[in-house]
Amino acid sequence: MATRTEEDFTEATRWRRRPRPTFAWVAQVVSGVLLLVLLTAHMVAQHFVVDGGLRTYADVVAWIRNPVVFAVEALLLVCVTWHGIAGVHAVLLDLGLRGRAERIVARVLLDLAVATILYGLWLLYMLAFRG
Amino acid sequence: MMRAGLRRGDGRRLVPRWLDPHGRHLGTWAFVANRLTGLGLVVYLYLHLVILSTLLRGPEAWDGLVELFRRPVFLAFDVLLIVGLAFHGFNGLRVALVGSGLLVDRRKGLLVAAGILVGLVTLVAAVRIVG
Amino acid sequence: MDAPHVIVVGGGGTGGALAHDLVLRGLRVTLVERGELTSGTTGRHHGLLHSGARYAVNDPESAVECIAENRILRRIAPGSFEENGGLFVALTDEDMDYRHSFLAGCAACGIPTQELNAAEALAVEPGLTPALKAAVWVPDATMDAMRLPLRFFATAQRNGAQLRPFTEVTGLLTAGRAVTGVTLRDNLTGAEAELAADLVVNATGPWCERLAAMAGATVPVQPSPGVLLALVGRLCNLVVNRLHRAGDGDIVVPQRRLSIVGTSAWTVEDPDDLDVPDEHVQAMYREGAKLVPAVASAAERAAWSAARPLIGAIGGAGGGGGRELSRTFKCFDHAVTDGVEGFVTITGGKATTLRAMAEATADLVCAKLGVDAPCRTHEVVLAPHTAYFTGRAA
Amino acid sequence: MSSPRTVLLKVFRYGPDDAAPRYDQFRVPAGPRTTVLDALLAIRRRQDPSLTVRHSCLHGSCGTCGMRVNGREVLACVTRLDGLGDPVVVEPLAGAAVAGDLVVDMEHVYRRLEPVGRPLVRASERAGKNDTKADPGPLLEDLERFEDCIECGLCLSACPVAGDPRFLGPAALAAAERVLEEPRGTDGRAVLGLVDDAHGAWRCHLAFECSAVCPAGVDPGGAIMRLRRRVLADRLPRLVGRYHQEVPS
Repeated sequence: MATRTEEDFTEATRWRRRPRPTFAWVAQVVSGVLLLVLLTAHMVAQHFVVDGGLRTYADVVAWIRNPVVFAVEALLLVCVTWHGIAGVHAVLLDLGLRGRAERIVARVLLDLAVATILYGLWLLYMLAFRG
Repeated sequence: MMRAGLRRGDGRRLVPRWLDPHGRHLGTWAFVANRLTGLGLVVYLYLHLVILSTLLRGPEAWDGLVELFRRPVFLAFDVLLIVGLAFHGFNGLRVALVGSGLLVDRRKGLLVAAGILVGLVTLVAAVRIVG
Repeated sequence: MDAPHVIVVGGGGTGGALAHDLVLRGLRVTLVERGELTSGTTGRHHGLLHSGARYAVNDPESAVECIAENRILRRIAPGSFEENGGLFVALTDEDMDYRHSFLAGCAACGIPTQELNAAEALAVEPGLTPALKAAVWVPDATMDAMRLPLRFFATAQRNGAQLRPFTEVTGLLTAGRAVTGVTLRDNLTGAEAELAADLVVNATGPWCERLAAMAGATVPVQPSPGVLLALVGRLCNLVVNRLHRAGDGDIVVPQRRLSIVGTSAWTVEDPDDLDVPDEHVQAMYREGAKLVPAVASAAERAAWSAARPLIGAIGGAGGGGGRELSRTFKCFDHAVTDGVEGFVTITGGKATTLRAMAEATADLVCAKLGVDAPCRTHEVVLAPHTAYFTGRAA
Repeated sequence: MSSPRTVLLKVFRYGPDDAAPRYDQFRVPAGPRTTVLDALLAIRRRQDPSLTVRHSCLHGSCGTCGMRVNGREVLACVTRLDGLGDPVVVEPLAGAAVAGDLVVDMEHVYRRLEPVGRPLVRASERAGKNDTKADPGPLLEDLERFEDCIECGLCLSACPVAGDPRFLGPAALAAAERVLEEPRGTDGRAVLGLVDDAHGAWRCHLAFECSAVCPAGVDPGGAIMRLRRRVLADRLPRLVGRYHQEVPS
């Protein structure tokens, strides 16, 4: 193995224990491409076809009850949250986040992403079944 | 070719590392724009969730809010959101392709294509929103 | 008893090889260079690892030195050369006549050659002019003018030599008629300092007269600049020489995606402020295009001049264009020539013979300092040039 | 010969004993062929000998005189003053330890390049014609030449990410791609392990500033993209559970 001499590289190789770095890029690309599709669907379905662009309360609830729409919105929520939070992490890396602070922030971001997804799904559920 | 024990200093002026605007090329501006739009969209994600939460407070609150958002200032904001979304999307697609080693020699063309698509989408959306 | 301390003045190829040689022989070495290492004549040459063929007829002494060093350098610095070889190309009948004495000269100096007819030459080097009459293949090679000497510096540094670039010698410390050290100025901070030594070696190339004068000594060296022209595009893969008695613009050397056309010759007194005469640049284009037609239309990357330290009696026989002076190197023990102890000058020679120049100088230095240690630089494989930077940090 | 036009140079100064960097101004003669390096050496000889500059080959082939001129990473020896306007701002490379004025310590370039272990010499493309593999003809088995990269550090200074010492950087990543394209005896698997890293090939954000400033025609940005494709092709099968796949050496 080409050994590294500088301390900075050894810190970099600690990434080894995390999911292989290729996964991070693949996840970003897959979520990104999915978003292109899902967001287009969302924008057209939620705003474009509606005159005035915004639905009233009753229309929203009726629309969310449709299982296909529910699924699309849920998947959109997951993809946008993962893609967005991963992006924020990349930006923080470039601002010099390193060492222990970086691992803590990565942990916090992961929790934030999970919380966002759960809240979104709960909101969808409440609208669809308790609206 | 230097002696050990150098004075650690950075030849930069007082500008954060990746923001020095002097002598930069198109690619760097696409990168900066991609990053700014990305951060903007993450902020909007949480703003959007907050707004959608008013749906839980029943029809009056939500329909009142919808009326508010029909005001021109919010419509203008929507157009801005579309521009950011379109740019991040199409530029992101370019980055996904080229960044995975595909169409690497046509990256300049892809950037131009992304720019055109962003223009088109913004035009269509603006007409739809303002119209 | 502590090992003797030698100061080597001059961070060119010769200085680097000398520091490497002396440290291997157990001496303590400090090398000082007023600018960046190889920023003098060494870094500016076209990068030819000479086979000696060019000098086989009129300077056999240089030729034999070159072919011997050509083989040694390939052994001690593996991976640092483009080993495609060189072609001596005959364009005119006069060239064809010269071919016979050229081949005889090469054979006499032990330089392997291979005769090619026009078709064979064009097959291996399509960049050549189709109008060539014949060609002779010789074991030329190309090196990186900075990175090869840097391997000597890297190895010397790893073995304990103190290398101090950006440190300029402002004067010599003397005790009576003996040199006992140097006064230095750190060009980064401006700080002045003194450094004692058992012996000071003057390896400053075309500037050696100026340093020798500080000790009241003289060196018969004639700085002889030559213009070199770098063109955009790798116009040939092999080194292309004109098969004739030495003249202007008679070599084209490939360097990555550039091609270097050289060289010309005139003489100056001050090797610092060299200008680049435009007529010499035009001569490079004209003569180079005869060998490799693409030269005529290639874009210019840069044109510069480098001062060669030619040895010759000052105002002596070779007062002409500086090309007649011998290209071999010479070591001057100023105790003998000027009655100045502790001061030696090494100058003349070529980029290819940096190791041999160092060996001769180290032998003299060790003899003067009573150090009995044989030279091993022809066997020791050199560290990679990258070690110069990272070796220091480890 | 030329009108004795002069140009004002604003030069970055920062010696080891200086408390803080400053800019000195020098007026220099500027002929049609005068390069930034010519001007700096003229200042050193005639106006301020303490100005320290690095150079060696004077024709853009060694990589020692890299610096920023008007904010743009260039080799000073092949950058002409003509057309750079007035004043011309000259600064050292960014993201590196400044040894003195315009001279930076190049250790940060070589620290990244060395683990890759790229050989200095590669197979040569056809001279001149289309760049197919050189046909050595009767004489030589293989025509060779030096790798294009002259280790000048311009790409590391231009890259928006390479200020971070963890990032392997464009030069080393491009060298890694060259090793994998033409191993010549180096261990491909080791290099793949080195670059498949959050601070290796995956840290690049495709600004392609490195390819814009590279004076040696390496196109490091393009090389990084090809490298990422190679890593994907090697890693993806294992991401989905396929067994270890040998790297074609």
